[in-house]
Amino acid sequence: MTTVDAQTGINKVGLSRADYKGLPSTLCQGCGHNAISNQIIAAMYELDVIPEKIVKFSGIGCSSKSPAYFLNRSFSFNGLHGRMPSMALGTLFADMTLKGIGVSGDGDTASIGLGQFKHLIRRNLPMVYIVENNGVYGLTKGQFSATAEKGLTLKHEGTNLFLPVDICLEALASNATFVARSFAGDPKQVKELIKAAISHRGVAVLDIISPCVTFNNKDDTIHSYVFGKEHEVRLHDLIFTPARDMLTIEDFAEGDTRDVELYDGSMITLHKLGTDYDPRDRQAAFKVLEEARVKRELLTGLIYVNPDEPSIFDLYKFPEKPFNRMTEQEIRPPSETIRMVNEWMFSA
Amino acid sequence: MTTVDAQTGINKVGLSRADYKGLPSTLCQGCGHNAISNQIIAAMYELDVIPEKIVKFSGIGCSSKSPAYFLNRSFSFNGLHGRMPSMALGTLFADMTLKGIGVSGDGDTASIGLGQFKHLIRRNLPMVYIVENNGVYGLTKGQFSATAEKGLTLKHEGTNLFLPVDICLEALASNATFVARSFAGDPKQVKELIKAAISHRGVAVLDIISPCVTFNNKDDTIHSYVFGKEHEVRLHDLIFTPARDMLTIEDFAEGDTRDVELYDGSMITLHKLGTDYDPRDRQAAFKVLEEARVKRELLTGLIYVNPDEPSIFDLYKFPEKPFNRMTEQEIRPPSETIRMVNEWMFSA
Amino acid sequence: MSQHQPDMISTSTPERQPVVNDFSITFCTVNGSGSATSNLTVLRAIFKMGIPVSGKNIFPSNIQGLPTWYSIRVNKDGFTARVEKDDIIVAMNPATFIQDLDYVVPGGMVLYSDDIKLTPTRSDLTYYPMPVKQLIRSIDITPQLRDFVSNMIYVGVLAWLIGIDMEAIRAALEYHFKGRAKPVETNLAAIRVAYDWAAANLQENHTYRLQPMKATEGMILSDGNTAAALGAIYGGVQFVAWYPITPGSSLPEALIEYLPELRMNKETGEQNYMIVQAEDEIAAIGMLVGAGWGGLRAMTATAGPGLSLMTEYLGLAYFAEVPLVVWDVQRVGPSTGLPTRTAQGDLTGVYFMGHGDTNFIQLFPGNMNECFEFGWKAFDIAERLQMPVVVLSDLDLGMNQWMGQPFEYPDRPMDRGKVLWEGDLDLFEAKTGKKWGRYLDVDGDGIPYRTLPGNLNPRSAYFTRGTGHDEYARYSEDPEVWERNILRLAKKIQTAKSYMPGPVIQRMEQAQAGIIAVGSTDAAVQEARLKLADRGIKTDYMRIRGWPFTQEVDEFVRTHERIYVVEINRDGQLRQILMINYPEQASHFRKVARVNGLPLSARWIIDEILSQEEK
Amino acid sequence: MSQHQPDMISTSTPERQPVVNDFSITFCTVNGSGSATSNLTVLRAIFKMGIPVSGKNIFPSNIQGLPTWYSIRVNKDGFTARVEKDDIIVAMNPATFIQDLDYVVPGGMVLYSDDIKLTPTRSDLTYYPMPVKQLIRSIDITPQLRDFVSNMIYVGVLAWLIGIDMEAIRAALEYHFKGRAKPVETNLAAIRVAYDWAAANLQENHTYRLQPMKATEGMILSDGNTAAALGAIYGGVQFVAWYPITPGSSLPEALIEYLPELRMNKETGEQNYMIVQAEDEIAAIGMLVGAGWGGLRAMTATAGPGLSLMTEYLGLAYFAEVPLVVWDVQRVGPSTGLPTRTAQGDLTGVYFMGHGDTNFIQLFPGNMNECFEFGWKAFDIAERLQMPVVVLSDLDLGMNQWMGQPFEYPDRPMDRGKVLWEGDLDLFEAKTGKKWGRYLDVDGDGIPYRTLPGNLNPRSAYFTRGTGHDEYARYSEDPEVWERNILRLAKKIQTAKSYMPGPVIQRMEQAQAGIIAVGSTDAAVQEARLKLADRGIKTDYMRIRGWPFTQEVDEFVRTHERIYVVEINRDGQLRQILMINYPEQASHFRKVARVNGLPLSARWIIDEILSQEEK
Ligand SMILES: Cc1ncc(C[n+]2csc(CCOP(=O)(O)OP(=O)(O)O)c2C)c(N)n1
Ligand SMILES: Cc1ncc(C[n+]2csc(CCOP(=O)(O)OP(=O)(O)O)c2C)c(N)n1
Ligand code: SF4
Ligand code: SF4
Ligand SMILES: [Mg+2]
Ligand SMILES: [Mg+2]
Repeated sequence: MTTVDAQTGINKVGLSRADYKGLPSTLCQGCGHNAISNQIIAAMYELDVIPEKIVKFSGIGCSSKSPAYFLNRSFSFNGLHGRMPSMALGTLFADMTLKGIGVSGDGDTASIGLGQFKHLIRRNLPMVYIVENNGVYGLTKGQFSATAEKGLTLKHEGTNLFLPVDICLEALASNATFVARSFAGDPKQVKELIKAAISHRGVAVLDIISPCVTFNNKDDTIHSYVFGKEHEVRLHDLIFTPARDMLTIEDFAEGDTRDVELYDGSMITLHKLGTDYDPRDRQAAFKVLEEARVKRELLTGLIYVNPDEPSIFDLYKFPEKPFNRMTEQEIRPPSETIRMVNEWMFSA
Repeated sequence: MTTVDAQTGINKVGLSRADYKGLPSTLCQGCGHNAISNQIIAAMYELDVIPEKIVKFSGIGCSSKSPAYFLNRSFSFNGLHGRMPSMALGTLFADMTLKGIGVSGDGDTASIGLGQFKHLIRRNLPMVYIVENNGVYGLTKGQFSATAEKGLTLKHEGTNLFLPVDICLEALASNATFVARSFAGDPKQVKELIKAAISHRGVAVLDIISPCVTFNNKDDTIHSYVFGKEHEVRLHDLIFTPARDMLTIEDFAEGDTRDVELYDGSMITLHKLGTDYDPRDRQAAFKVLEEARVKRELLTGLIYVNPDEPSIFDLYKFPEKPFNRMTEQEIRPPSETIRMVNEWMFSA
Repeated sequence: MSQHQPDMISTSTPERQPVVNDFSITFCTVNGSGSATSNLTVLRAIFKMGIPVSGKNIFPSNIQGLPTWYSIRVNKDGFTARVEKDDIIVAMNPATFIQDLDYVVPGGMVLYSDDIKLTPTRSDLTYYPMPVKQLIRSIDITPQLRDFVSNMIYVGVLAWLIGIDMEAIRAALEYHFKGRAKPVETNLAAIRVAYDWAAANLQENHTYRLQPMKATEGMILSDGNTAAALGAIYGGVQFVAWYPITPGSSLPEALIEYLPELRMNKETGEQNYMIVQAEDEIAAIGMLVGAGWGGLRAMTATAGPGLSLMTEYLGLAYFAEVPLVVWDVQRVGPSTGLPTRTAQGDLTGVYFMGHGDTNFIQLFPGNMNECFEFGWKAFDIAERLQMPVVVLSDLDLGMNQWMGQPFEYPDRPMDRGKVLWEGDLDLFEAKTGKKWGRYLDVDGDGIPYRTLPGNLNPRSAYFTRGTGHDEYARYSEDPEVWERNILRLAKKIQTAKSYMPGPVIQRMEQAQAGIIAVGSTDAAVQEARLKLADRGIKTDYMRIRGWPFTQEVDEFVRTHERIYVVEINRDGQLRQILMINYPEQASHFRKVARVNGLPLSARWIIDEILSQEEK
Repeated sequence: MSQHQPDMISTSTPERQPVVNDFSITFCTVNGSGSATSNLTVLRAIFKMGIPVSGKNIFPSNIQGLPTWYSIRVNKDGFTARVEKDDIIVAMNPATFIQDLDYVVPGGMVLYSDDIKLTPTRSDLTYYPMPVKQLIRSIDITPQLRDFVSNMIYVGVLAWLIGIDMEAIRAALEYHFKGRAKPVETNLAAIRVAYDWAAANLQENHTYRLQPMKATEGMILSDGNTAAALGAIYGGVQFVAWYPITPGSSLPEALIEYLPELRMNKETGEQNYMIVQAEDEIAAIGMLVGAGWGGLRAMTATAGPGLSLMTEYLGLAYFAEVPLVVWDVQRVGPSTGLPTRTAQGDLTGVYFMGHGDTNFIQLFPGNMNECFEFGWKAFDIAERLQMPVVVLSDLDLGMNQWMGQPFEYPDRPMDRGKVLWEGDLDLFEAKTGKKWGRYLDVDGDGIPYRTLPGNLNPRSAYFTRGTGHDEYARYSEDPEVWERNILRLAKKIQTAKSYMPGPVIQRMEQAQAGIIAVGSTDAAVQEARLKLADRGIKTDYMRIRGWPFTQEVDEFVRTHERIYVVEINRDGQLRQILMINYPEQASHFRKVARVNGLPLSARWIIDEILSQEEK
């Protein structure tokens, strides 16, 4: 359901797929992160996003390098390990019409970055926050991250004895308003979720299992391709329809689907698979996560969404003009005021 | 149910209550933190704890000062803001026969310290971790902490627009093995919970609402005395019985109580109040927390316990002798070995 | 009722001339008791009388119940530095009563609450027990307010004893209570009761007297943090992220107070700034890096521990060339140190902050007016150089009240530095004949041009990182590229010199030595110089206001063989920085440094210099 | 088949003497391709032949697919520094093939894979295309292994060309594969195939030859990080907390590898140490502070960004007097910088780390053996002084293989410093006549006695804090108490001098200048000095091994008027530290500093000194 001209490959904003690309990836061949970059490219292209309206953020890690490999025409800041959220917040206030896409790793988010991650969610900053979760530190050559499965053995590190951090559960506990899990080996779902995420009012957390083929891809480990392929359980099949396409929305048999309307009028259509899961039910979300953990399933899909919760931008009244385009006249109080200020200072 | 000699006031290890005291408090009169210090003193005295077997830790804040006001005969380290957990971990490895009591504040734990707090829990270090939760930064004079209620207005800071961090929910999400909430205005419960906590195998998190009478004690705010008194809902009444006293355990009407046996054989007896709450059920714990939040109740009691999960000390094999008493002979490999080591180095 | 403890000391006050407008009073109280209002009222009333005055609060790191001292120095010549002895003490705290007496000059006066039943240890002082409880009972107030208002008793007694003008007191109270009549009247009533009691019961003692002057006419009274916040508002601050810490907090709290007044559209309620209380200092500085990169004027205020936490992010800001402003309101370190006491101990720490080769631009405001001025100027410098700027204030300057000239509106337009918007990219290429590159130094000053997120020109975007990059912001590990870039960053420091505020230099004829200082020690140094001159030691004085040092600094250093570097730290940090910058003159610098939590006194500086001069 | 691209260059090799045991080879590959095994095999085989050799890996900050260079220098005189040109390159990476040729000396040799179809640009080199694919096909291995083993082809060809001993190669492989026959034989087979092919098809060219020596007899080969880990194990390390970061990681990873071997009870499986991979560097250093306070020998290893994050906690450790050891394996900063390249850029950052007056004890190992030695010694110093010790190694030293003498067992018993257990408290009081106080300086050396948690003596407990405290560990804001304490901490630095390793000084007769350096530049400086002497410039050389400086350092500085300070950073950080420590001699020091990610070459040092000598 895209608006791309089939002949020219040009989308509604006049751009071709190439306009959404990045530099050639320097990640390992087969790395899950590359698959995700490709879906970001596809999603933005199909959604007719103007690349200049996106700002990319990342921490440090193989995953955090990946913003270099998509959306060359967007500004990007590859910051510090674990501290991307704060940086993103500052930048997005510079121009509140921009949308942020943050890419992080499991080490970056769940080890060093857990505090910032959770405080970002608490502030509900409108941005997409992708965790490319491989259970391992790729860039420093294969140490355990905090999402590594208990019992995992790695070459130089021995065996991990601790329970993993569950990114989705953490997000939920912090009152996240959009929480999804996906799998780099399930590109279609990744793409639809990214589309939905970018249309969400606040922070959208995507925990995407993204195998590290070099350091953590043994078939029986939960972050591997083979495990994912074998154990993925989709909560639903999901299709995103942007607000402007609402007329063309496909028809599904009544009762088969569940719709979630996002704040901007766009729609996520969920095709039931098995039970009728309502992603607006926070308690249910806690429950399915716990159950999946016990069953050692890779549960994917939109786990929780609250489309209406105000974002941090909604909590204040701001002018329409981006802050970073304000002139001296707008931000320096006029000279008359200095007299008044001096009077405030108990002037004698 | 204590073993203190009623006449002399001397407990089983030959100490009087005074031996458990600290310096006079320099906190404000009426501060909830003082009430908690008193219950720590009482619990340790009644449990016949040898004060030298306790090490106290804290971060920075009014709350974090309080270790100075109890257990003068225990070592104590008042460290850095938000970073007490790491320090405690290092120290407790120095002598694994010691038990740690950490005192933190809501700013210390939920704002700056969220990451360390959660990683401490993940490691299940055997210690009591008390959050003296007043929703505010006391020591820096009344700014919002991350547990401040949404809508709270403070003198210099305006109104808090963000949802609070729920310490108990965070602990649960991190797979904590002992999670309780209490109220400084409910000293008996505080004391019993502290007793149980100190007997727990791993980390025991106590989130104690502890009003700041100077900066956040308006009657209608959730961290105030009045609110607590009016809205406290106990999950159960609870009594702790140390292992050695098991013979003297009181008899309760069958069906009225639920017992939880801790790893060391001691027992927590829960008297039902209303529903029969099972603190070993993690899903139930998520649920009651969520319900209490919605109802704006101050839910107190033992929210979750898993008495059997191994602590970090149980995951390795350590000698019995404390590390910090090991001699040179024990920790420096013998001189013969150097030859072998050099051979490992491709010696030519 | 007499002003002496009847049974212990001689009643004969030594005959002497009244001391007019030149003495010091310390109020010894416990914190959390509401004494701050009384003390400030005295300070402001004296200021209102036209007499130069300064006040310093020596307070504990807790909230309630520990000893606190508030010292007011009245000085007709305008000396505002701390003095080591008091002429008058108002001793309200039994816990410190006996020690407090030690700090009174012989012949000094002691006002105290008559429920302190201790026996004074000194017979050379005049004692004035005050029946605080009794007097307060005679006033019609609610019991809750009683404790607070009781502090007004000593204001009244003091007013009578040294001659504080009642109208000036009223003005001070009206200011304090923002004109609300009720508290003004209640407090005034207490003061009057005490005043009348004093008039009726105490013997006149003209040892210390206030006499109205006109020396403060047109001046204002402010703490440095408020001044800095206001300056920043005139600097167009757009983004503030902070984490509470003493003595930094009151700066962002002043922003919270004044930004809505000065920068919110009264009609629409729209604000063109954002203030975030971050979860810690790493997050605060991270937000600034994001905002500064995004093109906002971004600032924070912090103190030692917070600054240390910012180390990693500040390194990124330096290297990725992100403008932002950090106010470090210094307190005593290392570590948590003495959180409520003043120092100048972060100079070398900031200079060399972080791993790798960094240098941070530093500004050193020396008084409340410079706090205001650097409040806006820091942004100009940061944006011009695309670098973080650290402003080193301190607790004494930041949290105490200082007299000063009225704040001056910025004397120049904002310098937003080299920013290219959509259309500018073509102009850039036309003008330079080069494709724009984020790190391309076309002007030869080390400073490249930057674009900002939101720029819709498809050629404007670039990739920012903390790793090696070439002129076009492309990732690079090439040795030459690295070296070229890092040397360009060093060149920016050279360029910076022409944007830095120069030193303030005061000379004496035939000066035999120099003095260098920064920041809040100015008052003490000024006083010391005059008194040293009286003792025959003439000095030239340079107060440095920033690093990198300007040419005037070079010149001063070169032309003085013996330079005393006065500062509040253990290791002589400013001296160390000077030695590094002037190796040829490194042996010129002499250390006059100490740190004990208190502002330096002129007395100590004089003694130090005298003893070194003798060598 | 010939060794030249037939149609492009003259086949006449310039006549010259064979160069024996004095040349440099660079392997140009892509990372993640398994070339590391081949390169190390060559290095080790040459070492096994008794010939002095060194190897340096110049690798990218990613995991797979980017250019990597591994340079081996063979030098009969034992010079191990980096050289700027190669005699031989093994060019396996088409992406860099053309540039790589630029780095070959005239007349040099180029081995390359014949599937690189590029046309070489230089005609003064001898080319050896190798039919890698074809040869590998002739060996019986699984397709998965094929890529890895193909790198052995160039080992075989090179072996034939320069004369690497086959037995030495086998020894190297056996070491690498820990004796596992399968991979040894597979790899050897590939090497043999290539060797035989070369023998059959290539023309003999004796330009560069290896000749067995006995120069490495009894020596070992190790990287500095492994050496440091082993040294720490002999230092009795008990607690390790770390967070992965290049180039620090391999140090704790060596601890993970070797601690179980050396410090686990084989029968019971009990370990008397603990290693924690922390959630970040703040947690890692926090754990060390806890452990060090608890009486454990605690250490971490990190690099720039991690070190910056440790700033606040290190300030606490300094102030609360907690012993611990931090290995900072330096890489290029500021910020993320060049994570896989070497530098010495954290010297001033560490010296002045954090807010307030701090000074951190620094150790500078200059070679792999000193990594081992400081591995244990750092604990003695830290515990003796009750202070953190920062050991500044670097990527070149830490991650590259270096020849050295065998590790020496510690020559002295452990120094656990002043610790009092249960019974000691009475002895203390009997001996000193004073009640024990945690911060009481009874010995006059600034170092107090400490007790440890677990001590059951009821008088042993004390309260530790980062705030002001008196001799008895009681909270204090008293100005005198603060000053006394902070000056005592400064005294510890004086005391430290007698526990620090002195410098290594090498003199020449009639030296006209001095050279000072630290750490891994030693090899380049040594070589430069000899060559400078040949050009008539005689130098004395002092390699400093720690700060605070010992008396020998004072002496050297005082007795040399012109001292070149050689270091790998932009700002001349060691020189800055020297200037601060020796203001009287500050003008003696000349800057010989650069940073571009590469180890310094002797060539560059010579040129720098020559050009300054000429001035
Ligand atoms: C403060 C700091 N500490 C450590 C590092 C080293 N480091 C670089 S990437 C990384 C881990 C990345 O892991 P993850 O976020 O899971 O990303 P992945 O490489 O697996 O995609 C670490 C520890 C760093 N850059 N900064
Ligand atoms: C790194 C750092 N930042 C800021 C501070 C200042 N500070 C001291 S206590 C405190 C907040 C304490 O709040 P909380 O933990 O809730 O304790 P409370 O005083 O309310 O008991 C802060 C921000 C500090 N000491 N260190
Ligand atoms: S190391 Fe792992 S995470 Fe990194 S690029 Fe390779 S496969 Fe991806
Ligand atoms: S300020 Fe609040 S938290 Fe601090 S001591 Fe007073 S009442 Fe307690
Ligand atoms: Mg990862
Ligand atoms: Mg609090």
